[in-house]
Amino acid sequence: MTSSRLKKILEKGHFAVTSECGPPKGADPKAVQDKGKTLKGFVDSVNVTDNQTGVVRLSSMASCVLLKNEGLEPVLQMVTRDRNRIALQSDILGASALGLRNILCLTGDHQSFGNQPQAKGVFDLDSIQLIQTVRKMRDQGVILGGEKLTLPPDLFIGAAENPFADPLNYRAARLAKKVAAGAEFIQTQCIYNIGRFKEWMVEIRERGLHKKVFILGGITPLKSARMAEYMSKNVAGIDVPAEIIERMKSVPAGDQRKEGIKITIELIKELQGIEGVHGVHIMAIEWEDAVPEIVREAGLAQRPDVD
Amino acid sequence: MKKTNAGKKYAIFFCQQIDKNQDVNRRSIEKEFGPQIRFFPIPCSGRIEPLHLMRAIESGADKVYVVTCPEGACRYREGNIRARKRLLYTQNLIEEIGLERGMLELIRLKAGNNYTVDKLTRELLG
Amino acid sequence: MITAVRKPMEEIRGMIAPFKKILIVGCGTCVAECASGGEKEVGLLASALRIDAKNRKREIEIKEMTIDRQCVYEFIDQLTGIIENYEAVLSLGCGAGVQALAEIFPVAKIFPALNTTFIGQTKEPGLWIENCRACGDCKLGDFAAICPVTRCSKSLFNGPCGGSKDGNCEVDPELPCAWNLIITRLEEKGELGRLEKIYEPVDWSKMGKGPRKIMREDQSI
Amino acid sequence: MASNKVTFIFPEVKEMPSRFRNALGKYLITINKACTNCGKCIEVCPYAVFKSGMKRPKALSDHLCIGYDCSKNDYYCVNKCPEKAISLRLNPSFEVLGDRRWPAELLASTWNMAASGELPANLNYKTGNSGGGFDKIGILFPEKSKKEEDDIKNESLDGISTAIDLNHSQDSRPEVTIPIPVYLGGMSFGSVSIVTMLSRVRAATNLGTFCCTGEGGFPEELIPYSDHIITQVATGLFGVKEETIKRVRIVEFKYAQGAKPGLGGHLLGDKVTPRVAAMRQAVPGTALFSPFPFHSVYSVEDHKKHVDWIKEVNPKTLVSIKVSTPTDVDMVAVGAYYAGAHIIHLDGSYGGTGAAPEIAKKNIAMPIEYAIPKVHKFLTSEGIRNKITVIASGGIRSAYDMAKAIAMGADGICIGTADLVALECIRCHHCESGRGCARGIATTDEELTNLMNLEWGTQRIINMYISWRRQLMRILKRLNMKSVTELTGRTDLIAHIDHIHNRKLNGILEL
Amino acid sequence: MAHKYHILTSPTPARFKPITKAGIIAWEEGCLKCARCVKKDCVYKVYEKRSLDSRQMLDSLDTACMDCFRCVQNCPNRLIQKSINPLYKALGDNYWTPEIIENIWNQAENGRVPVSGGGYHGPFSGPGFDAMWTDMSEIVRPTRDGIHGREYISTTVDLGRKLMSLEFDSGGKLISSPPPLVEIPLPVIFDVLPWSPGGKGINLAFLEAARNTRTFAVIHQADFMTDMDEYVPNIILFADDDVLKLSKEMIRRLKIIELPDSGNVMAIQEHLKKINPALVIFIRFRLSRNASVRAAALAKEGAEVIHLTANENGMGKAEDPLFIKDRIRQIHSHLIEAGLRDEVTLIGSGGVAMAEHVAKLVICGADAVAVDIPLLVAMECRVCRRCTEGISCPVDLENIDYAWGASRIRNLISGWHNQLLEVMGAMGIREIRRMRGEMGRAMFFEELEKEIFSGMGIKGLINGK
Repeated sequence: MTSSRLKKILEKGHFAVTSECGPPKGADPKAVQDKGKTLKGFVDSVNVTDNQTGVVRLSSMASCVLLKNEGLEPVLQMVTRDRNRIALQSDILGASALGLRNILCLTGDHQSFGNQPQAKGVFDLDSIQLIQTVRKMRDQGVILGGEKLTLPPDLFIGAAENPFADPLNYRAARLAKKVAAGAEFIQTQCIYNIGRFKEWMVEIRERGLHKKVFILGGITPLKSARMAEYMSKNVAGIDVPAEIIERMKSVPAGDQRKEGIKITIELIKELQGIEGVHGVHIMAIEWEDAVPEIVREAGLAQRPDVD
Repeated sequence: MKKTNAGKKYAIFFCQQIDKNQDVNRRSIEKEFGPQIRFFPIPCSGRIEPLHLMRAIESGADKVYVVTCPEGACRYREGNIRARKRLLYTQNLIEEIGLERGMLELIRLKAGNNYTVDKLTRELLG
Repeated sequence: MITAVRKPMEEIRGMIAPFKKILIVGCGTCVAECASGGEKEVGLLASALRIDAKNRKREIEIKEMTIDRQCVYEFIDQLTGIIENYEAVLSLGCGAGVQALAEIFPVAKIFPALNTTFIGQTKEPGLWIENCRACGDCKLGDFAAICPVTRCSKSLFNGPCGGSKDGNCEVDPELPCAWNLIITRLEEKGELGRLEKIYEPVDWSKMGKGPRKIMREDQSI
Repeated sequence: MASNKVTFIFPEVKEMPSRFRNALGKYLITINKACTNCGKCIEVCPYAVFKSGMKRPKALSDHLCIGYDCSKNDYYCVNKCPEKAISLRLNPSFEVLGDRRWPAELLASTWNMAASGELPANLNYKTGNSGGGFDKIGILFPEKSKKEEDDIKNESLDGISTAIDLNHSQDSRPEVTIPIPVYLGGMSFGSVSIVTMLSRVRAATNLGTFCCTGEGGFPEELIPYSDHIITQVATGLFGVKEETIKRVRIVEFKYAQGAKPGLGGHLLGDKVTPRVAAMRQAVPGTALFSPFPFHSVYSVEDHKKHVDWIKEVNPKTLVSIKVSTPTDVDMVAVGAYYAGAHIIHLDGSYGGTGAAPEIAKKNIAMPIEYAIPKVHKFLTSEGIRNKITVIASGGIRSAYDMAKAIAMGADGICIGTADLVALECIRCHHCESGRGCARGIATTDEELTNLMNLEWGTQRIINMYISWRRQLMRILKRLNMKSVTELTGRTDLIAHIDHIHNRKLNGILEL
Repeated sequence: MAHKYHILTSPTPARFKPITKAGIIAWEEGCLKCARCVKKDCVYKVYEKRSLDSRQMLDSLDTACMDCFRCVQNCPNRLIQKSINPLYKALGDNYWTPEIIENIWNQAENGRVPVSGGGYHGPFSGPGFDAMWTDMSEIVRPTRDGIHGREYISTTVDLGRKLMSLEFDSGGKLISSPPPLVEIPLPVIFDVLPWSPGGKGINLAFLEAARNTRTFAVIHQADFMTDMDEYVPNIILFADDDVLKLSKEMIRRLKIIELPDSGNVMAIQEHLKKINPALVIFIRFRLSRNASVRAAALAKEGAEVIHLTANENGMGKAEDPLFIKDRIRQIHSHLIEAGLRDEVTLIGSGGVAMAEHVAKLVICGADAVAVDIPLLVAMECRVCRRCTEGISCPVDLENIDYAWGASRIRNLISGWHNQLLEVMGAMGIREIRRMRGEMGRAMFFEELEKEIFSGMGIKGLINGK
């Protein structure tokens, strides 16, 4: 059985580069395969969103398998919004059986934001309970309630954390809780306010958490000034400082994408210099083709071989 | 009164604080209009409740006015604000049964004027 | 208290359309408190329906009645001898009240005039908020008496999620983030340590296997 | 002189705030949502109107607020509030309170005195609004400069006596001195609750004076206070027993009462509870009427026989004759003297506490303001004024009314209604209806009786009288008098504003 | 002895909610619905009885409330407030005060003597009837009946002319013929109204009530309708139109005819008497400065009953400055001086609003009184006088059921009768005929004020000496 490549890269101390892939709103495998082709070679793993923001898309599990078949290493995102503990545990077993080796445990965006606001949110477990559950299944070989599995799943367990959401003073504590629950790597919410992020990292280091968990800084390249403003105003938990918005506005519309990439690269370089940051997670929303350029410009195009 | 208003029935709720001599002042107009017009003097417009307004419509009023003192001038502090909120609620209700919101109208007087009920009513009825 | 809101007039009208003699029954308890089904609201609805019928040139006879509680037999019994004279009954009780009426008067045609919404609290005049989901496994003691099941949009036991902004919930920015409240209050009490524990998945089975019941031997006759 | 004999120690004033959640005052203060609970209002207000609260301060004591007059002060809360969250307005309920004789301000002042023994700020505590009698009679104070007035205000009141003697007959019976020129008038058990009755009796005891039982008998709870009780023998003879007459120092013969002159008493059936009935030897639930007049008295001789009977039963007791105020009230008073009474008690037509036909209260017999001078003058001209004590009652509401009544010719006064006001009566005039007083004063309903507690009631009445006494002493001081006995009959020191006709007055007239 | 006069009463509720003194201002927003006011504090169950009168858009709680203030004082949020009801203040006028109107309404509803606790609450005195107190007697007199006792107090009076002496022939046979007398058990008759909204119900209610209380109602000649036929024994027909239009048959059936005073009034009296010798004639005129002279002249000429009228406020013709009670005192005294008083009957009317006014007018010298407006107020009239301007009556008096109205009037008269007994009992007088003109048994404000207060405040003068 092969184990997680991402885990190996992180354990060996390499600065990891991961990216994100949003599945299509349809049954078309090509869309996933094309995205995979674009990213292949530039990133260590690709994580596939699970009906992000409550919008119905091709399933995360299926997309992961498609990517795996393209030769990439997928990270399976799993949200607790849509499945109860029976479905979740069943899917965890299924993922492992299909050869997926990474799982990112999330609660998920509220259904009211998506295209199915009438849906009943499940929220049987929360993200921390999901982490715990995967850990239990993998390490103790039992499901919730203690029943034994014939073969435990093999998954590298990740979680997300947002250093920018309220209450700020509790954010590090919350990460500690996720680590205690069993998270092995963390992807953060997209970072624009590097100052706040650094403060958070200070707290993380004070608690020694950077030694217990691999932290990947989340980055989303800005396409335009409008996007910057929109995110700042409308997306809860995202903190886009005014300077960044101004900087995007200061260039003509046609050059804003370029400027966005420039900012992204600067941020990545900053992240590399922060103690306890183990990698970067690039979330180029519906702009996956920008990833190779970013990775190249950041000087990270040479991905290590760990197999 | 305008020709178009002939035969219409009016219910006028008004805060008695606006015209201390309302009892006498409203007589001339009542004489003129007869049963077409009914006055409901209330000690404070804050006493108005949606049920009062509904009952006025139910008993045949084509138009119900609620006349309050100027905002900020209520003897009981916020009676006129209450009246406004309750009128709004009732407007929503009557709209649901297909009546015009305009059947219920709030007349908030301007501060600093001396009003008499008869003059006011004449103005309202055009 | 159980809260409710009046159904749209169109829907109520549809339900009672075939009938001429209608009894409107209010409930003097929870729904009176939340101003949706008390004596006054019964009066308003009756008034509206009468005016509406008149405008549509329909004949309709409405009787208004409000009983103390629509979910307790002793009060419902006051309708005996009255309800029979009406073709239809519009109940301004909560779902429990409507069902109780229907059970005691199985022949009567009983329709709900309210949409029952939630169990809540009168936050301030004119504002009611949900604060209990009746999960049957109260953990308020751990969470500074703020219910995460009800008041967190995602019912997180190990919150907050990453969506809280300015202390408010991302799902409804008008509402405070329950976890923000929990953390602030625990911090004030110096009990933030309570949250270090990871809460195991909730035993939702207490929320019921089918309809719930409470049996108190000491209270039963 | 009385003052030399008596070294009486008066009870202390103790704070006894309203029994109800919201005291009634002239002004109303509200604090709106803008309040940040900074506590500034609590800090600045010298009248302690505000109390701290969890969300925002509470204006719980706005009855102590001095109102718009405060706006000139630098501690005016409305201006001081940084959030402009405080608003002040006239209490709309205040205008509903009270009546012409007891206007809202007089009620609120009396509550204030009963709560703290202090005079209220900014309220008329002296007179009512009846448009005649006491309300138009002023006291003529000697002209003084402002400085002299201020000096008097601050001077000690020591050495001024408010005591009066009740036995002027020089018979062999004991001298009875009361340290204040007031005793508490008869309100029967049945018309008022046992708590009210005991509160008054205990207050009278503490104040060294007397309280009359009224005609409903002598409940045994009163026995410990027998030395301060006047037992009443009225036309119905309800609850009159030899043992009760033997027990007391003063027996009062009630011929008539001011509230219903010439009519008997009337206790409505609802108020006749088993306890009341037992006391009166009557059937519970049936209305009780006292007949009128004494069926055994048809002449002055019969009248004397009555007095003699009492004197025979109790050789130590004083006898008081309580009468109403007919056209010939002066003759009646003289008759009382010749029958052997120690005290003639004139009950004017506008007072009274129990239920009475309105036609009687308003129209029958004369107001006390006419009766006192009439009687005083006649007794003086008959040469017997100094042989009998004149007590006046019926419509005396304040310390100022008391001083005026004494100046008109009374030795002392008797009070009923003001005591009830001290107990937070609001004079709704519904003592008689249904379960009785909704405020638990004039009721026999058990639940309503429990609205009041004995300690509270006793102290409220004490507080009020302590305040009255201080006011009386201040008046005497300003009149350069050392004893209240000097004031009796000094009609030159009072004047009615409708009857001064631009005449030069003997001082400054103060209403 | 005659049968004890007793008026049957029965509770007769008002059709409209009475206007009460104090009203409750809204308490809704912010109400915690703690139910303290409803369940715990309100002794009168006011809030439970709350409902809406849609004709007046009033809450019933205002009428049930007894102003005890417990809800105001105990509301945890201080949301309940009371205020004076401006409609109450606007009732009536300076003479017909809201208090009087309220008092009449209450009696008309339940027939009871108004009783209240807590002493007198009104002004010290006032103009007119309020400047007078009646006497009481402490001991020396017979026991009284009042309403509850054993002995009988008579309120019966005779209307008509009386002979000062009887003459007999030598055989002992009566040769003088006593003029006809009409006896009424209470010195009150019902007068024509100065104004009213019209409608047959009002007159019928008066007549029905007159019959039930064994008295008479004055009816304008023009208002007499055939459906009043059965009430003829209780009608005083006021021949203010043309007395000659009256049929002989009608004159024969009537007991009393009232004539407006005029130069030839005695001639008309004679004419009528010829047709019906049993007829009693009233002569009616408005009080004025020379009323005494006119009354004496009429008495001398053989008038039987003189009906002296004042306006609604108890005042005579415009130039007359005297109030009815004072003018009648004067007429009474004048007739005594002229030696004529006991031959005629005097009836006074105008401004009589309360039971005490009946007693006071009798003490001042009237044998009986005629009442007008209170009878209308008994039927819920608000003395707004809108009817005089031709505007709708707020209590729809035009369309009353006369039986209901009669019941309300009867209740009022019963209340007045009992109050009259209270006043007479207190005075120790057992016959109202003996109370007439007993001015020594009354106290007059002007006299007392002068006697008591004018000597006060004078240096060196103590007790006016």
